[in-house]
Amino acid sequence: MSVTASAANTGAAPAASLLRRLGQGKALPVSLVVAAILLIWYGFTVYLNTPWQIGVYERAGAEWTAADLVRDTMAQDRPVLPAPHQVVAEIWKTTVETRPTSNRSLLKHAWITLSSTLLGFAIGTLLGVLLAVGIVHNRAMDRSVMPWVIASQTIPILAIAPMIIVVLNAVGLSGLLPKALISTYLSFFPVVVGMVKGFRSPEAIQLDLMRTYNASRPQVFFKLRWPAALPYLFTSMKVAVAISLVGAIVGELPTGAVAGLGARLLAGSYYGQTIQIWAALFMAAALAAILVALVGLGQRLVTARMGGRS
Amino acid sequence: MAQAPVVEARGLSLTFETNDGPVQALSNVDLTVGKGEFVSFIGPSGCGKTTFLRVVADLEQPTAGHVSVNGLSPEAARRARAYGYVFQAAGLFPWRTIEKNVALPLEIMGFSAAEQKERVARTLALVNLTGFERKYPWQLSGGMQQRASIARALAFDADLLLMDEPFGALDEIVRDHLNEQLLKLWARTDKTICFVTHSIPEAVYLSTKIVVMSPRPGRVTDIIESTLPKERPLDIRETPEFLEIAHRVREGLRAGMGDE
Amino acid sequence: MAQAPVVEARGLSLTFETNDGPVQALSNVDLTVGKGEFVSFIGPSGCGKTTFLRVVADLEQPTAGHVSVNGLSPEAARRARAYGYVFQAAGLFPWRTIEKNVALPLEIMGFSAAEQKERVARTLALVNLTGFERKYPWQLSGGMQQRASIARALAFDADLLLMDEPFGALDEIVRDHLNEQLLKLWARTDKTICFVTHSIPEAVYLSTKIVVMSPRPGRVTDIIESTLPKERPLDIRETPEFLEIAHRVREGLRAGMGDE
Amino acid sequence: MNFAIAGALFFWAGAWALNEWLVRLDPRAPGLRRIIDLAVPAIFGITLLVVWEGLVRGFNVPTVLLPPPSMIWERIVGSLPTLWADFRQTFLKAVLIGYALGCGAGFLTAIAVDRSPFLQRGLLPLGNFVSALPIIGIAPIMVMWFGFDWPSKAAVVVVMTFFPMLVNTVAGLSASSAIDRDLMRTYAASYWQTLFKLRLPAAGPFIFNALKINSTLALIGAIVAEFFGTPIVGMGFRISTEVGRMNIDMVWAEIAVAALAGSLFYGIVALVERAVTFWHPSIRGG
Amino acid sequence: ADDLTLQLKWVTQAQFAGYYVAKDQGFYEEEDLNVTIKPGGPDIAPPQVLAGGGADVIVEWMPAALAARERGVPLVNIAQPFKKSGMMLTCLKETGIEGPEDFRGRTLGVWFFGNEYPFLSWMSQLGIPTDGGPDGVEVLKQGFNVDPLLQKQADCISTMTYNEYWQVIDAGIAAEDLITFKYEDQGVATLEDGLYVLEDDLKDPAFADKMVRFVRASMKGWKWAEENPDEAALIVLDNDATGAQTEKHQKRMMGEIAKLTAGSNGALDVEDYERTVDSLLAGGSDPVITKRPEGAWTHEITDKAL
Ligand SMILES: Nc1ncnc2c1ncn2[C@@H]1O[C@H](COP(=O)(O)OP(=O)(O)OP(=O)(O)O)[C@@H](O)[C@H]1O
Ligand SMILES: Nc1ncnc2c1ncn2[C@@H]1O[C@H](COP(=O)(O)OP(=O)(O)OP(=O)(O)O)[C@@H](O)[C@H]1O
Ligand SMILES: Cc1ncc(C[n+]2csc(CCO)c2C)c(N)n1
Ligand SMILES: [Mg+2]
Ligand SMILES: [Mg+2]
Repeated sequence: MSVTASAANTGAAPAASLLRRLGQGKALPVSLVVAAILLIWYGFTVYLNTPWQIGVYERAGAEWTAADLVRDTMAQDRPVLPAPHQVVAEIWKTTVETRPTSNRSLLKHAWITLSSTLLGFAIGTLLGVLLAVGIVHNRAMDRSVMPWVIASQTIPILAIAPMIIVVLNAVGLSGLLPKALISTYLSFFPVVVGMVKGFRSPEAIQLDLMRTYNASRPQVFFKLRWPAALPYLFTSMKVAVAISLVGAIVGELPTGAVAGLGARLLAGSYYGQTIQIWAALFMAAALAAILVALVGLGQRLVTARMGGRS
Repeated sequence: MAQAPVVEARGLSLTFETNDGPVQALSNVDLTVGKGEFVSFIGPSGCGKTTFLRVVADLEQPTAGHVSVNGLSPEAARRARAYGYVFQAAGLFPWRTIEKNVALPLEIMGFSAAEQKERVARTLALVNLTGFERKYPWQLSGGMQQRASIARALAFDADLLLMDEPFGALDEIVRDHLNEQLLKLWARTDKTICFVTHSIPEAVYLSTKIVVMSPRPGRVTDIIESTLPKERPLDIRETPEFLEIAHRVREGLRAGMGDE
Repeated sequence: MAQAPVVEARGLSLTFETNDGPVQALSNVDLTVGKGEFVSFIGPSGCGKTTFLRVVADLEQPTAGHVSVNGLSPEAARRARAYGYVFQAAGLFPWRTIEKNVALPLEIMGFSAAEQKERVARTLALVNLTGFERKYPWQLSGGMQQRASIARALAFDADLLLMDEPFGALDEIVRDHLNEQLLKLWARTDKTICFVTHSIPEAVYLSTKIVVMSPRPGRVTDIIESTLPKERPLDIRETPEFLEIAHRVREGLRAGMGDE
Repeated sequence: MNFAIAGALFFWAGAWALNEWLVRLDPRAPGLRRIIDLAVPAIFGITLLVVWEGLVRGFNVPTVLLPPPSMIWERIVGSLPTLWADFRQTFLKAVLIGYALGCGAGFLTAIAVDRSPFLQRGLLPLGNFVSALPIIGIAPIMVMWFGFDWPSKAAVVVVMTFFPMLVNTVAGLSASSAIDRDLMRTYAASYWQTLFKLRLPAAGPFIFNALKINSTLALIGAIVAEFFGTPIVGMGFRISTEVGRMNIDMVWAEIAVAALAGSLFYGIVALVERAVTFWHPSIRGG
Repeated sequence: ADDLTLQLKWVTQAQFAGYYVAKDQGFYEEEDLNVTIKPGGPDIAPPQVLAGGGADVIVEWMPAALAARERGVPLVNIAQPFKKSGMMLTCLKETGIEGPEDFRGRTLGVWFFGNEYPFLSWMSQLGIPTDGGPDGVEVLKQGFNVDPLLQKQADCISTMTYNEYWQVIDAGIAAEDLITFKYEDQGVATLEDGLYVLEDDLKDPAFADKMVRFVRASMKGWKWAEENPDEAALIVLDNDATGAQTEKHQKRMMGEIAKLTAGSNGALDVEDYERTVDSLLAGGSDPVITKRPEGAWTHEITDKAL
């Protein structure tokens, strides 16, 4: 905002070049797309909330105009689809206007979810890479483990999550770790799939070269397979971090749904408080976007360090 | 025979299975390369020169026949790091700078950091790439990439060098320079060199023995022992003796092509 | 001047920005290639030959100076599909068979299926690859891959050919054969050809004009017009006239190297 | 009690040794090779089941926590019609349709993002945003929008599968090498020609990664979505209902069906991958 | 103090006020108990948690508890703070439904996860099939909220007198526009929120003693909550870690809950028990339980506690 303001002061030509710079940066495209989405969203808000609103008018026997309708559809307590500004207001209220230590603070819930997401993601990535290493290096593992890793992913996690948590509690694990393990369970898979492919992506000639050096397996791994797999690693990690967040949120349900964005979503949904649901959804999505962007940043840094061209 | 042969092939054959039928790349090849020899392989494109080097390097398994390297199986020789291999394509790792690419085998073989540095500098100088240490492969021209890959193979000083058209993408002057350097290195260190080339003068200038191959299935049609002295100034290439050998090689090639 | 030049470069310079400072690849190059000329570029490895062709092909933007192709900007010429380009590395698509690789430009340019078939067969025959239509690139030897990429560039019959060391990995006999074929094609069709090579005899045998370049920053040090007739049997290479030109080229190269 | 545990562990050790021996055999005959390729995972799986049975029996784990495989098997055999009806509702309708739409949408968005640098900068960050719209948040909303039946589940699957496809396709589209792109430039190939003839084939390995990941994700998504309102049929419905009824054997019967269907689905995608990206070093054999 | 874990059936709300009050007011402490209250949720089956050792005592509905008992989790009712059932079916008047006989051909929202038993036994007593068809009812697995009714995706939905019903009202639908069928009024009420433990645990005298003290303190909590509904609601609110509950809603819920707990001193009324069992057994072809359970309840604890 302040950028545009200062541009206005500095005259037309610099303003034009600034506009061009903005066009090349992310700010302008993102805001335009966001604006487009907001417009569509408001449209749907009116459209989806209208039937209910008309019902209200009818029950009250009130006269109403189109303007009333538009205004009222955007101000319902339990809208089918809340208007963007209602969601923003809710987010503002629960982040800025609420103490972060309060149970009503969205920041607190986001933090709780984030911590198990990160823990689960870290364990999941590590586990995924280790499994991929095993699969690429050991034929027995390739043949026997991979099919079962796949099968494991078809087990609906929500179904066994309570059992996992019960079992983990029984062996004395509680708190962050059980939730994180559900994130792990979901996030290691994209990493395995991506890294198996990545570790196998070096060209035959590159592997031959290492063979002529009689390089040991660890040497082939660290000097060839690992760098060659990095593009796959980052792509997998982007997917994994997003799924981790989903896992952490899902994992909050069977742990008693006491705190975290998942608990928040559930409670909102239980009481039909759509605005609260959407606020939590946005918080979760924003977290995901930030996490994915961070992985992307890591990707750019590493690619730049590795010569920066494919 | 005082000394065991460095490379010995007996009745060597190799057939590739492909989607539309088998391709016989080598057929019944017999060859002996003695210690300290400089053997050039020459033959039409696709006749199996690369395949032969790959079998010696234990990168391809023969379907019939037998090879030994330093009296060992190719695999044992590879494990003993008996040879340095220059591939036909440069095959540099895109994420490593030139100096790091050249240092790769040194890292793997556990040379000290100081030693690595010294050797990288020395071999890069040998192939005229000083000043490009910090560049990435895609920032080099085709010929420079090829030279970097030669430096990489020379860096660790193997006794046997397998070189697959190492100088193909180089201009005459650099090529002459590298030819000289290679000959010097060979004379000084008593290395054994197997060298694939398409240039008849190059083959004659460098070799003690020239192996002429014929295409599909790859067979050895002629083996020409050079009568040139070990000491070879560049202008030896104008001597009648040189031209005579070159002529023989050319004839051998033509004969091989003829019966296709 | 009756005919507009096909390629015209004026004061052309190109500097690459790299992680450790700028690399000047071309410096103030002036050159005119007329219609129907066969121009060879020769010069030490890394002197900017490839870069020059890439600028002409609109794959690289000059940092200074001006190029035109058929009187158009390189971009317009590229869009008009004015040229065929043979890259220094084969660059075949691994998911396509050889015939499909050769057919690629034809598909893109919208040739009919029958026409594609006919052209693929013809150009593959020209480069001696008949019988390998259904193989995948990794099943071919290095020289065969290079020939496939030549076939790909010839298939669509552009008026201007930009060829970057097309025959580098080929044996003398195939090379002679392809040299002859190329000359015939050129004589028959009045194509304009820009040809990078490291072989002085090849350059002299093929060209109407030989551009000698010197290294870093790449400059044109000499332009030698050939006095050889358009009709050139292979044994023209033994004539004194031929040797005289070759000598001039060699001297030009040496001189260029000297002042580095 | 410890007899069961010891037996299971003994069996495990034996099977492990057998597998190690089998993979080392490496026979030349392709027929025998295929048999070994199938036998190894099967032996591994059987071992898992035996160890499971042994541990559950040995430690007297309550069946409401974890029933032994034998009990699950009996339940599967006894409830085939129910399992089939659930499978049809969840897999054949919600999963397959949602998967196709979600992968398709992710793919097309990636192309759009790729086609227009403007969208690349505008839409991609928002794509990341969508990536973690948590399933428990969207599932109730989808029920609200698309009703109780399978369309709302398919919609959840669409949202879940969209992002992996988007990210992988975007990464894959930049996987072609610079020289290959230059080649297409020299042909003045149009954007679409370059896309179809070069960049999509080169992106194949990445795209198939997404298709594989999504094949399991879609199933999880559809099943979990059914926890949030559904007609009284479907794998997710059955699972949550039978957990509440303490029929854990039925839960595992559904899970077994899910695992079987998911593995088959994945296997088919992997087979197609082998056929389509046969040229990639990871499949050509590196 | 003795540690003790209580697993609730649902999220923190006034439905469980007695336990939170007892904890908050120090009633448990007085009995030398250190009680941990674990909230439940849509995905938590308390009997499973109990069987897995995650809790010592659970709050569960009797139909689900008896069904679990048949499936091999030997639950025993040790106390029954809820006398009456709060379940009902709530329909929009505009659908034209006037009595249970009008259900045929309608779409009804039902909670599953073990909460469907009362509904199923009611329908089978009415002789209405629950598998769709023109003659039966179309059953939807209802999600967490009352949306299906508001969105008119269902003609009737399950509600609790203390919770979902008020959400419908809060959503702006007047009570006159609704018609409700309380399970109590239909004579198909089953016992709700009771306290259950594992049969084997009870054999341990130390455990039984712990339970005696727990039930005594909990009932004290319940009575306190009945008498001070507003304060009780605030205590519940303090314990809600999600921060999603509202004061208005919890106060009202507490008021409704008090109506259900009134009339129970904590001891199970055997008549109520028999009625529940009869209702569950009367399920026709697919009864909730197949035989009359034995040893599913005990007065041992309440006798000592009260
Ligand atoms: N991996 C492979 N699969 C199938 N066929 C192959 C394979 N590698 C090589 N061939 C075939 O084997 C024959 C010999 O190939 P090779 O690479 O040894 O030739 P070359 O003599 O090195 O040729 P060039 O001089 O062109 O490099 C060729 O016909 C080639 O098509
Ligand atoms: N993309 C790039 N980035 C940075 N530097 C580059 C790049 N491409 C080429 N160069 C540099 O430009 C110079 C000229 O390269 P060019 O490829 O034109 O050489 P060349 O004459 O074709 O050599 P060769 O005969 O070895 O192929 C070289 O010094 C090279 O390092
Ligand atoms: C999946 C699911 N199952 C059951 C209920 C209903 N429920 C369980 S306990 C209880 C007591 C009152 O709050 C109620 C109503 C639900 N809402 N969602
Ligand atoms: Mg070769
Ligand atoms: Mg070049």
